[in-house]
Amino acid sequence: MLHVSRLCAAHGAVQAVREVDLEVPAGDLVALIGANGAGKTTTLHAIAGLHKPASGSVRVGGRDITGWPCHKVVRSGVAMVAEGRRIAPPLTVHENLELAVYSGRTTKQQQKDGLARVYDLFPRLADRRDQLAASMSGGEQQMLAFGRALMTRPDVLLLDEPSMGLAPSIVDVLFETITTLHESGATILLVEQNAELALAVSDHVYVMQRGRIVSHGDPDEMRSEPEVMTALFG
Amino acid sequence: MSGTSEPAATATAVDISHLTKSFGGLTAVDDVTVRVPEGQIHGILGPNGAGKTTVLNMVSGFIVPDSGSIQVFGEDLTGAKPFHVAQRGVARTYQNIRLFAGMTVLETVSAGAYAQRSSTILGALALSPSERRERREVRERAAALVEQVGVRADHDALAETLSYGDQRRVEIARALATDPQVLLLDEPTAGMNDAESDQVGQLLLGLREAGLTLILIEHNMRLVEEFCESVTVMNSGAVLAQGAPTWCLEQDDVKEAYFGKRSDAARVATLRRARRSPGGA
Amino acid sequence: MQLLAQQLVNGVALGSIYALFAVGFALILAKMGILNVAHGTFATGGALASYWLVFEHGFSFWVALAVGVVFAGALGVLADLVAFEPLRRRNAGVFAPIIASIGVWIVLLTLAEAFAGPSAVSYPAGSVPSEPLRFAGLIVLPAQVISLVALVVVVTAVHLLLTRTRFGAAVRAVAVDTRSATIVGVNSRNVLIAVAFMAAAIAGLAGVLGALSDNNVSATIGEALLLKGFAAVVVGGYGDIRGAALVGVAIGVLEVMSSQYISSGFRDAITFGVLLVVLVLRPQGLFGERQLVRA
Amino acid sequence: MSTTALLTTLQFAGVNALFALAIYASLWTGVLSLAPVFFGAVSAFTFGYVAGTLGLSPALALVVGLVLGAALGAVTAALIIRLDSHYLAMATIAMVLIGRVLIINLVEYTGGPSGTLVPGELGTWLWLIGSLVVAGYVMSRLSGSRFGLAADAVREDPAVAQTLAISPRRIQFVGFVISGALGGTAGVFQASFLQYIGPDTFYTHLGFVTLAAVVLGGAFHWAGPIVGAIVFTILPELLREPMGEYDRVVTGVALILIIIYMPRGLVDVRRLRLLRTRGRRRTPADEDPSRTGSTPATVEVAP
Repeated sequence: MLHVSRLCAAHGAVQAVREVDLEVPAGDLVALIGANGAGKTTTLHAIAGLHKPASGSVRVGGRDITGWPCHKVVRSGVAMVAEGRRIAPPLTVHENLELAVYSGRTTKQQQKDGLARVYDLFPRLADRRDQLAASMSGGEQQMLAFGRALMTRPDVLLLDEPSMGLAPSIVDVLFETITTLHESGATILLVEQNAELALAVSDHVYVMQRGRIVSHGDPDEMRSEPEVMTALFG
Repeated sequence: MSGTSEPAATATAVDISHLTKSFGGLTAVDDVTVRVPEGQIHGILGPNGAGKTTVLNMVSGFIVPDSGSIQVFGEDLTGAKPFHVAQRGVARTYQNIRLFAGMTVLETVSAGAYAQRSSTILGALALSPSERRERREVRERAAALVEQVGVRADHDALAETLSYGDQRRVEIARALATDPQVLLLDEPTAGMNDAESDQVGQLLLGLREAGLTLILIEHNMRLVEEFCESVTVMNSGAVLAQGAPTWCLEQDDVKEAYFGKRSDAARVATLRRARRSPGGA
Repeated sequence: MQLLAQQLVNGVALGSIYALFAVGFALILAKMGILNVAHGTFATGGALASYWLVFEHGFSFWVALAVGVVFAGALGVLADLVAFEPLRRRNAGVFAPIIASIGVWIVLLTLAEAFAGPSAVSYPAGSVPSEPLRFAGLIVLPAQVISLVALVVVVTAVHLLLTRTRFGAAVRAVAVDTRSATIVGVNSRNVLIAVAFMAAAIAGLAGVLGALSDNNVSATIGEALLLKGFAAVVVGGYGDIRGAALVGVAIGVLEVMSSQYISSGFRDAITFGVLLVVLVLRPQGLFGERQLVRA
Repeated sequence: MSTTALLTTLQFAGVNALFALAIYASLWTGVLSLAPVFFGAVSAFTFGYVAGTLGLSPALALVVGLVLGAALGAVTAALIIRLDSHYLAMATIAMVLIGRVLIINLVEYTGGPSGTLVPGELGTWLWLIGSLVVAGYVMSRLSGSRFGLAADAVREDPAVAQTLAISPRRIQFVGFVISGALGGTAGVFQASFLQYIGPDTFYTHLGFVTLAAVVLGGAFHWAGPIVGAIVFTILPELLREPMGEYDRVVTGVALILIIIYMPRGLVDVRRLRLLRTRGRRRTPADEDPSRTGSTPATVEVAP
């Protein structure tokens, strides 16, 4: 479903992503793990259109979306849950979710169904429907970010460090949701620092170190590789 | 929260107690207490989003804490303006390098010497001898600092054109130019290779020898174990463990903060298998 | 008493035009983070376009009003495309858009002067509604009624649009954090263009109504509006357009009253004096909470 | 253009350069301010009034303008320096607007709408060039000085500057005082050259032309405003013939193009330094010592 090949991206003088190849088959949950600063988030941003790649290509379902602006990438079926819960703070929960209508991927009915589904998935959001996003806890904001992404009915879901800075109980809820989504057939690329969690939920794991993919394989294989641990410690 | 005993003989350089800060509904820093004795290197560790930089920002005065206090060498600096904090001998570097656009290496470092200088505008206009001497001294000292941190590039090069590692070093030199007693470093080795990181480690040891107290946010565990006397590990705003680095990194909840809980992971995996089997995936 | 009431009517009507202008000005400042000093020239553009249609081509005033408003909106979009969008793309900082807007101001003002000539002109007699209405001993001009109605309609519509609709949610989302809006598929570029159009069109409306009220069209009609609108936005705060509108009306009343009872010469000085005092004592404005400007 | 016209234009370019330097002095510390136009107006009308009633030697008039401007700068800064950037810019524009209203209404002192006549003794090349040289010297000494480096730091990143023990407010206050002194001086010169000042002499147009000059010339080196003022005063004069009444369109378009494509202006030290670094990478410095020796970018004059 998602093919990334020889992707390079830079932040000014720093070559953050070097020749990254990765593939997310339809219906799979693929994890990208690595230490802080390994280039995971930049890779995700380059896929999502938030960062212009220097070279390489990104294809979704055979369509080349390399270098497209973010809103067009969303329209082509790739939604992202950004690191640090990028939601619109002055909007209510409901308004935040409704923004997804701008993706142009949903009919009125689908929009309605989507809302029902998100509120069903996260009952806490339903309770706080008319509350400003800014006033919610970190966990609730992350749920909202999830919900917003799901509202666009994506073909591929990009998750950027969903566990970041959150209390363990919330992380559990989020990962249960990720698992549920995966079971229902969603295609997911998960960037995560919490390697154990990533290994537990994924079908395939890529390990990143200093901008490169240093190894990849089944979660069980990865667990036994000594290099993986060193890569994770930076 | 647990910790080993700290050496009691030396004075406390930085005393952060019960610091708390929320942004909207997010508690970014939750009741954090850190004491760093004079002349030590203290590491702050933790996964992304743990609140480490927020702690540093509160110490340097960018963010006013909701509650708790910050003392530096016994002086209360809670909520003080950043330039006040700097005048009290606290300097810092930044996670995303923040050099001044358009300024050369030497100018950048010289700008850091502001508080050390006494020249006035009239002195500068009148070409007074003391002003000339001071300019020369500042330049010489800046050049020495640039050498000390190991920047090999031309002193007249634009700081922003240097390599990533050199930019970080110039930032350290600029901070040192304020003649600090406490140096706060936010990921000083991010984006560096092993050899460069080691050089930075050696530089930090040298600074400690010279009497500085250092607090650094760092992800390179090898570096932390090698150079830090003590560390504080944070996760989701709170302190997980405090004490000697090796000891801290062996703690289960620290490992979990980094790699995740095996038990949680196992539970999620079981859940998943259980769901899959009836559905027949 | 009669005089006071009459002057109050005149003040509110004058203030309505200031308030209308201030609403557009506040929109650009709050939602796009641009202090657009060219905003007055949009009002001039609208007024000149409507005058040209009425005088040269004999169109009805209402058609001319609509065309003038759309024309001003188009000028706003053009300015955004040519001057502000390239700066946004370059992350040019806070001052660059102000300086670019000065460039737009100079260009549009020069063109307006070249088009209109040095002297002020009036709408041809009979082409615009001008028959005064008498009401409880007060004289009310049609232009005054139109201005007040326009203000109420525009403020209500814009406020509802921003707070009650999806488009409004998108505007607020883009204004506070462009990225958070684009990752759910909002095309921030289109949203900003729509805001630019709206703001400039409202300025155009203020320009046409200002020209109608004074029965006077000139190339500098927008300059006076700019100064008053700007004062209204600063004093009223730009977080909520209702604050700016209210202060706009108050400035009109203050002006009329001060020229009646104090000195006509110092009329403007009093407005700007209030502006400076508010800036010094309450930099966030009287109504707005302090809002960070989008950098 | 005839030689006399050219010389007159050059004189106004010189005065504009002083105004531009005044705007630069506060931009240097990260503050966009049109207040120098107001400072200039106050100085000019004070000069006109005092010279008309008491009589005043030229040198003394200049000193009065300078001191008055600096004092006004200090008072203004004390009142408004803590405002956010947009509001601060607005406040200074408001000052210019209020200035005009005051001039029109204080008929007794300013001549009101019809303006007032001013002695032109200072309106000579000698005084103008002398003042520009002094101003240039002051700015060149300040760049690279303790204040200058602090001002650079505050403009580039006020937060970081604070952690270097620099108080941005303090630096910006000093910037305003320097700006006031230069603006006051420029006002006296403007009055002397025109020999007539009115409510429109010191109005928004002057502010915008000088701001445009700073942007064109470059707001990151003191030579920028001077170069910009010269180009921006002469250019419209040259264009007046072919362009007719549209000459100012060129000014506006130029302003937009410059801020988009050359945001650091004509005198762009950073670009020179970048080119030098690039050049050096291609040919090592020790092979070509003349190149490094003659860099125009070196501002430091210290021995």
